[in-house]
Amino acid sequence: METPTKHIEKTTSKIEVDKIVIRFSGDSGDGMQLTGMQFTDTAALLGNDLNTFPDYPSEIRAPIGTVAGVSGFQVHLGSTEIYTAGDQYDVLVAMNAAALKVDLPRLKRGSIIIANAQGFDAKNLKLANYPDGVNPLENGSLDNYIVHLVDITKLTKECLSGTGLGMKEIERSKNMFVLGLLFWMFDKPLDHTLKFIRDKFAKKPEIADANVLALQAGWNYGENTEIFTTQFKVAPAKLPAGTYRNITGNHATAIGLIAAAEKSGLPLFIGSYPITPATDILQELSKYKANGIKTFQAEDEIAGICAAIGASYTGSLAVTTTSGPGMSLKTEALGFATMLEIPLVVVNVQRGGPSTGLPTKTEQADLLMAMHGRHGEAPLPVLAASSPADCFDTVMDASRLAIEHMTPVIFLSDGYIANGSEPWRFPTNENIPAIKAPMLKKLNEGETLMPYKRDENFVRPWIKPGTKGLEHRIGGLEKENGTGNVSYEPINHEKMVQLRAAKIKKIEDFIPLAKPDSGNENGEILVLGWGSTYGAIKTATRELIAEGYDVSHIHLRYINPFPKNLGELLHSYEKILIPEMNSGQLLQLIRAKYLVPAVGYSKVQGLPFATSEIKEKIIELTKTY
Amino acid sequence: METPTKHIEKTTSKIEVDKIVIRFSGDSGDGMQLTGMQFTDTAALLGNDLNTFPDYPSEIRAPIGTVAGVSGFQVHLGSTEIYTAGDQYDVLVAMNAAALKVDLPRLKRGSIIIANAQGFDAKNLKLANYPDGVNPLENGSLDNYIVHLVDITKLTKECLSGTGLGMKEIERSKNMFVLGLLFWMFDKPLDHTLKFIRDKFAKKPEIADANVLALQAGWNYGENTEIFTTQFKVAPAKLPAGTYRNITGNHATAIGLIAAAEKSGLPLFIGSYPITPATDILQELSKYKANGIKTFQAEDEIAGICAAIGASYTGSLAVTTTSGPGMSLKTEALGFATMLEIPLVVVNVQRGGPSTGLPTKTEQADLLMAMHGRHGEAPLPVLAASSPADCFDTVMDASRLAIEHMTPVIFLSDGYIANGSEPWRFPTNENIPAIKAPMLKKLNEGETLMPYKRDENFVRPWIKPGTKGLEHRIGGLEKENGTGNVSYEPINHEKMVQLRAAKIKKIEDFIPLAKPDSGNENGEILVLGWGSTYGAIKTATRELIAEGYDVSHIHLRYINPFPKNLGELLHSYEKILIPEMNSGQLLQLIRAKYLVPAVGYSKVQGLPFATSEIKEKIIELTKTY
Amino acid sequence: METSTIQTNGKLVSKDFSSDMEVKWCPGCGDYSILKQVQTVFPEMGVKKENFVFISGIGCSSRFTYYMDTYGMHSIHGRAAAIASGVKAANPELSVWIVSGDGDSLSIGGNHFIHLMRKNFDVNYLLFNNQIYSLTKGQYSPTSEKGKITKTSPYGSIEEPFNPSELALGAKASFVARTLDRDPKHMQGILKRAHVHRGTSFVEIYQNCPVFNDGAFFAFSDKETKKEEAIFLEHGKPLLFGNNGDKAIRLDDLTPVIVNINDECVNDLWIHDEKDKTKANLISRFFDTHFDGVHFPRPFGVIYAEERPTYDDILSDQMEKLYIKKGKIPLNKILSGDKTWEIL
Amino acid sequence: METSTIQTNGKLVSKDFSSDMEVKWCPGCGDYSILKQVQTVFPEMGVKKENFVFISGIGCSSRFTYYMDTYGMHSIHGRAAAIASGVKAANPELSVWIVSGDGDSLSIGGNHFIHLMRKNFDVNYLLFNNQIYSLTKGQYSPTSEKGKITKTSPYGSIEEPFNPSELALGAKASFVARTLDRDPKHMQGILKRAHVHRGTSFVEIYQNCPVFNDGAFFAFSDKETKKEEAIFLEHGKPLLFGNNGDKAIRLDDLTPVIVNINDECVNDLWIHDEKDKTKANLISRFFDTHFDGVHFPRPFGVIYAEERPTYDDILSDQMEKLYIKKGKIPLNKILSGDKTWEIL
Ligand SMILES: Cc1ncc(C[n+]2csc(CCOP(=O)(O)OP(=O)(O)O)c2C)c(N)n1
Ligand SMILES: Cc1ncc(C[n+]2csc(CCOP(=O)(O)OP(=O)(O)O)c2C)c(N)n1
Ligand code: SF4
Ligand code: SF4
Ligand SMILES: [Mg+2]
Ligand SMILES: [Mg+2]
Repeated sequence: METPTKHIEKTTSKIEVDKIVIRFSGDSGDGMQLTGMQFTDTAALLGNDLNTFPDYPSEIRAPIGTVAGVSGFQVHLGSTEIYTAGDQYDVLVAMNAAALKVDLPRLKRGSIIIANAQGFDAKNLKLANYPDGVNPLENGSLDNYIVHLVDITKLTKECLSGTGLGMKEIERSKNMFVLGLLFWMFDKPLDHTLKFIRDKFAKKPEIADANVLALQAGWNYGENTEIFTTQFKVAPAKLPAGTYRNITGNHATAIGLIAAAEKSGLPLFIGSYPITPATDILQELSKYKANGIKTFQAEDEIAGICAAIGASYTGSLAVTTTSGPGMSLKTEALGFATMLEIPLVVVNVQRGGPSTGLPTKTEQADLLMAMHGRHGEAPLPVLAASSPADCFDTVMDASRLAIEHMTPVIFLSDGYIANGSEPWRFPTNENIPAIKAPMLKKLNEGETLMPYKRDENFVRPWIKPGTKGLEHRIGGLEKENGTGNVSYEPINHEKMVQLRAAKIKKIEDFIPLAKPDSGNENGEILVLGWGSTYGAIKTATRELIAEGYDVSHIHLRYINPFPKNLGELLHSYEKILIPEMNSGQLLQLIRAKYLVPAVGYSKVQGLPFATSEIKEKIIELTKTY
Repeated sequence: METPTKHIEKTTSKIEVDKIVIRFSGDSGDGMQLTGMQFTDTAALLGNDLNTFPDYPSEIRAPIGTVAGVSGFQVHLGSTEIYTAGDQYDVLVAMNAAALKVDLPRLKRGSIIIANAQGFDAKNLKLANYPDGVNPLENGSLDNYIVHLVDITKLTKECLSGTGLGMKEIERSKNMFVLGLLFWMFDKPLDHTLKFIRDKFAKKPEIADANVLALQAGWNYGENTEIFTTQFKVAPAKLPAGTYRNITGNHATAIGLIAAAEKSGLPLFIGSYPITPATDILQELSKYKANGIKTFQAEDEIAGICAAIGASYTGSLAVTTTSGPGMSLKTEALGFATMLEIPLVVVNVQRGGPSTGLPTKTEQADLLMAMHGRHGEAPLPVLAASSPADCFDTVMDASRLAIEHMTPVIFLSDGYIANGSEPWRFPTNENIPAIKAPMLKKLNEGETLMPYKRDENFVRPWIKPGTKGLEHRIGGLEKENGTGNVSYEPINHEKMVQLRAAKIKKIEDFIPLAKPDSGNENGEILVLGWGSTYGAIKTATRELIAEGYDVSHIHLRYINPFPKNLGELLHSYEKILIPEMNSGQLLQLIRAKYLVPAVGYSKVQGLPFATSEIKEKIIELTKTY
Repeated sequence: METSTIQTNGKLVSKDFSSDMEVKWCPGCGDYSILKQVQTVFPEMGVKKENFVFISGIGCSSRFTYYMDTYGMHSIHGRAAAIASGVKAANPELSVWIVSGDGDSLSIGGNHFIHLMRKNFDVNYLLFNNQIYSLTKGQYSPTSEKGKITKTSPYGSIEEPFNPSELALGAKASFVARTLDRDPKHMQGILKRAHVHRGTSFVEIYQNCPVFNDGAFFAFSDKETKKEEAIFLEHGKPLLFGNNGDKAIRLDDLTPVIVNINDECVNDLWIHDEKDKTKANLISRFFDTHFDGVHFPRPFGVIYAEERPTYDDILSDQMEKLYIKKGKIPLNKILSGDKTWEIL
Repeated sequence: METSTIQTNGKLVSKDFSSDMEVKWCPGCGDYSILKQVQTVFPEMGVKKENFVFISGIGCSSRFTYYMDTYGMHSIHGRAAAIASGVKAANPELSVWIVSGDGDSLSIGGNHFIHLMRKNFDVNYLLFNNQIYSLTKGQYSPTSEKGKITKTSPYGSIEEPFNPSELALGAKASFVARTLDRDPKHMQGILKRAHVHRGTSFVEIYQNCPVFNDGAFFAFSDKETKKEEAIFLEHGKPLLFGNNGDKAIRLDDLTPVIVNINDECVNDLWIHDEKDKTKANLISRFFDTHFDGVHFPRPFGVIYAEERPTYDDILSDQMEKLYIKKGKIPLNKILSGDKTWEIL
């Protein structure tokens, strides 16, 4: 690797750490997201396990220097397994006063702060609403932290003075200086980022050079100045052997759908309308036109799902992607798809609600809507992903159920795992099981056409327009069992309501049984979770067991239908805790179905659970009665 | 009253009966709905208690003479209290073969059939799909019934031959002949209907005359021919003293809203889009423009509720009326209203679902959607009416809660009570309590504007645009507690989620406690119901108690929040049965909230429960363990 | 719309297209005639039976789907256009026919309607306009005339109605035509033109609802009035009408005036040009605009027909070009991405 | 729109209309200029401050509501027009202003948009057109040009865009105007005209989004290009433009042609007539139609203005007439109906 040559001698101590949480924090314009991602990629490539959490404001660009404008990127890396982005920070990069103000509360005592001097000048202190004359760096309020005040802006300018670049470009490169410095602190090579810079600015070599210079200047600064005397080393994690990539939940969802289409031999069609935080999926899929993937940006969410219904009717794997408000709008059409009994994958990347709510924050409060948000009896499968990489498996599963059981399926993700990332030991085409569409191409001798005749799993055949001799009509009015003709006959209606429900229930037989994920087989307390709380619950459980508590953890991917053995399993625990980022939605389903006195633990702050929060709650529960 | 003079002498016996169910059944074109309603009005005016059930096909006009085209009107009248339209018929008027075919199954053994000869000719038998040569009137299949074959068409023609009317008009009058005959059979005067005819055809006296002639001819036919020898007398019911009218659920809903507006001193605004079976409400309210009531027929359901939100914002009692599919479409806007915390009454007249389902049939399957059909945590009050007349009290209650607690409220009715009717001892303006809107017109000295500051019931003030000095902005993004300014602050979000929930829960203190409706205070079995199952459950309970069973009946008007004492009350019963016209929706809420092992009883046939069905189920339950 | 189709040695006949469902419209409903004309012309379309797809919304008109023995979806209220877009985008081989009412299309379905016109999918759009909500038993619709008394407007509607062809043109429709239930031959001709046109073919069909809005369009079909009240457009021909066929229209600057052909130099007469959008706009406005207080006859026929690329064609082209340029990315490449590392 | 209002002894000043919320648009966003112009003209509108109401949808543009110290509702995506209809119907005294983006108005909000134009509520509609979805960070919108590369159209959009003024005219808008963020004086003039117009005043405002669609409209504001690329319409005046202000437009039959005024008899020039819908249609189509392959400048100003009864006026009239005719029915009468009986 190219590393700059040293000028002076100094002694630096290297400290081995097994886990560390770094928070890159600055103004929306400071490029902290990119900085954080570059650091993450390098750490990942070196075999650290990790988990990231981008945390940015909902305004496109809130006023510069203000608290509202702070954009943060958090990465948790370790030589051991990492399941969350971390509760508290060991290192905080604060590009301005507002960033420090926002992140100080979650900074560990004794941790390191790297502060950008210029970001703490009078102007910035004022923008961050510090009282006149108050500078947190000087008033002793940070005595419990190790503060490195670095004049990043000035240093960047210096090293780029020769390049003849404008002030704007030079300013823009300061995040590379920071990145270089961090690489030095964590003893990471520059080459991955160097390559990235060269590729990104291939057409603008002068910009590329500037970024490279800044990056190396940052590294040199750590290496040569007396200020920094310790380097941290995070050894590679002992992850299962294999080939890994780093991936976000939205990206994993997108390629999961591509894989499902390929494995089912069906064309992929996406009918969607942009909405945060689901838009990435539509954007990612729109890149694959050469693969025959059709992305239809509809005029609204209703048109999005309706176009998908039309595409499904013609034999495509049809998908619609959205978030809360869009999900609400799809209600009627989703009920229609349930009535038609056609495959459809509905992706809901949950965000803070109700209404417009907190568009860029995370929440799990759309579960009961997924279960019941349609008029009439319109049951459908509901699946939820538990981590960024798990989005791939779960959306593939959702697609499989939709296709093989001829039903719309709701796939729940949320803002936390959608934007967060983790290393993923991705599968290969060869080891992904095929999906079989119940396509009907012709009738057997003497057989009459029965579009709603069901197989042993209550699944009806999928008949594409264009199939000779099988012309028929379908619709939203109640159907006669078998023929699918319109029928207002009372008993038939009841029968059909039961059959549609039985079809969904039958899926029990096609999904794995529930079993404790981590923790004890049969602990005193069961922590039952679903979705993105996985990492926090798992970590809490492991730590508590290490501390001698008797805890089990079951995490649900399948919420409708529940795994067959869930009831039995639940009854085998004394105490059941259900932490959710809502007011107790899974809790209601579990209590109603199994009559177990489970208790809920709500956090509805637009933020994921901290491991510590869950640990405390569990401990508290061990103390009750 | 004018009654025709008799020509010949004959002896007719009069039988006193305390209850009787009559079914008028014929082709959609035969005017059975009108005939039934006229009969009902007269019976009502004479003080019978009664309950009606119009049952018509969803097609505007299905092919004449076919089973699909049969339109029925059922009336249950009695000298004792009547709570349902009756399980089985004592008298069936069958205008054609298809009508007989449809209604025979629910005809009591030994009951009377009045068959219109022409409706059983070869053509009609064929249209009704009777096998060639088979005529139910002749093949002995009706031996267990008293069949009166009357050539109604011919007789009507005869009596109108002189009038110079065209065949079409004459044909049209045959339902008046039937009505006259029925009036004779039940010894009811003609005068109410005579007046009705004169009013209706004021502009067409020749038509009026024809109808009058036919009506009297029918009466004469009963009086003079030997065929009919018995008259039935149903004495006036011993109802509580007072002034009564007959009313349908939709009509009661409409005037309930008018009353709520008047009692709150707010202008009434309805933003709706037509949909069966809710359209009547919009239609009825559109007649009151002179009263300052504004009905806005919107371009779709979304615009309907949005216009209502706009009207509510300006200080109107705003209402949107719809049914299943429309309710699904209102999901997003309803969540928005919850976030704004403004009054809004959402009327959902439930029909058979899912999707387009069974538009003219009844169902109760939108309860869980009412509770959870919005993304994010968006709780709101849910009320359900239990009978046609109860729609008035319940929708007034819904309006009161919406206004006094600044929240959207869902009012659930259904096709059965919406179109069904019963006698109603209507209140007077004077004895309806006033509704107080928490309107804020000005601030006190030195007070700062806090649009989301709450009173002791967590209710925020209602500030109308146009109010000087109180200009402010509201919206769908999360709000800062108190000020209502946009806030992404995590703890504030959690606080607001809790406050919005607390506001709804607090309504507990403003609604009556739950108590057994009829039946024993503390029976061995509790039958817990909601909505239009009231009549059937009440009747079943009373009959079973008379038969010596130990049964109680609690009926819920308030489903969110539940009455405070409900849990305690439920725990005091051994067995709880919850009959619903869905797959067990209240059941899920009750089990989840109170962890009681209640069992459900589903009927999802687009038809109301029969008293007998509920009785059997209860008896069956008494036998278990 | 026009679809790439294989001639089916012309064997199909009209009754091949009638399904076994019994038709459930009221006696005398205009929908019967439309059904008849569609079934009459379909065999001549040169499309395989199994490639026809009907997508309808909700309304009396939308029941149409059940009566055609083709593939069909009786969908939800107002959404037929959106569903049909998905059908056509996913399988351009199909001959897609949307059937919808004035409420279904222009009230709840208005957004999908205008976006379909703009996107120009190669589909056919049959709007059965009876100027009333019929299935729900008689409320005014967005095409009902101002002042109309209906169940929801007991004192007369206060709303300015849409002019469907004007709206379609404003939304960039590439084909706009009008016909009526009582003129079978004319309707058959228009249906064929619609089928042949590449792009969204919008056909407004005046349809009588004897139960809730009887006679709304009789002036255009009754012998006594038809000649004076209706103009039948023909490309390249003057706009002739009148009891003696001697009336025509001339444009004074931008203002149409009714003239008698005998007092006119033929060259001054307005010659119908389907491709001229400005003229199409004017014609569509004969509907309800009074130019200088003069009442104009109602135009029937193809008002506008423009050739422009269809959504489905451009989509296919773009995908094909990209496929040729980049080729299909193998799934394994998509799964691995370009930044991977090994753990041994 | 125009509202019956009481003069407030003219005390209001611009800053009375700026709220205490800090404005959160990107540096250089065109929305700032629009906010400034609105706050500048409002004091002169003769409307009491408390009678102004802003209703916006969702989008960067829709944040506008928070920055005006008037009553305001930042509603949900696409629904501002529907909500505003309810506001105006319920209280005609209010001066209602809708603020919406190109996506909010014409994509998800398209149905309410066209129905509002048709119904002609007496409200003002400000459409901030930046030809992109900005709040969601850059996807193409229904006004984005064909071929545009965005995050959801990496290979170029394949959609024909709407022409907002043409769509509004097709939907029977009674007032259609266009202005742009970079011409404060012009915008102020248009805003006043919109306020004065009785009926729905549709104002399309070209707004630059420096972050996701920078420079989309610079041709109409930059000195070098402005004169050739933009026409500023004035009622009763010829359509003059060009570097030397010597170009104008003439109509050959129905086809506009660009001419040099020096070679023309002034009487042959096209004189702008706001009340002529046919001309308005043509002007709106300068937008994206090439008449005989000629590229036309973009028109700014009032394209069309027609006096027709507003929904709220007709509603009030009808209710008043009925009140006078029938009088208010007492609640007790409504409760009892006309068929009652006594039980003693
Ligand atoms: C979401 C929804 N809203 C409302 C309805 C009720 N509805 C059914 S058809 C219809 C309008 C019918 O009018 P039109 O589209 O003109 O069709 P027509 O019956 O006149 O042929 C309405 C309001 C519905 N079925 N679904
Ligand atoms: C129901 C719903 N769907 C989608 C979104 C996401 N969304 C917010 S604004 C917007 C479009 C913004 O574009 P535009 O209306 O042009 O406003 P601009 O930001 O460009 O000013 C979208 C798709 C949403 N908030 N709600
Ligand atoms: S109601 Fe009217 S439109 Fe509907 S079927 Fe009957 S006649 Fe036809
Ligand atoms: S993204 Fe564009 S439109 Fe939005 S605030 Fe920034 S500059 Fe303005
Ligand atoms: Mg219609
Ligand atoms: Mg925009």
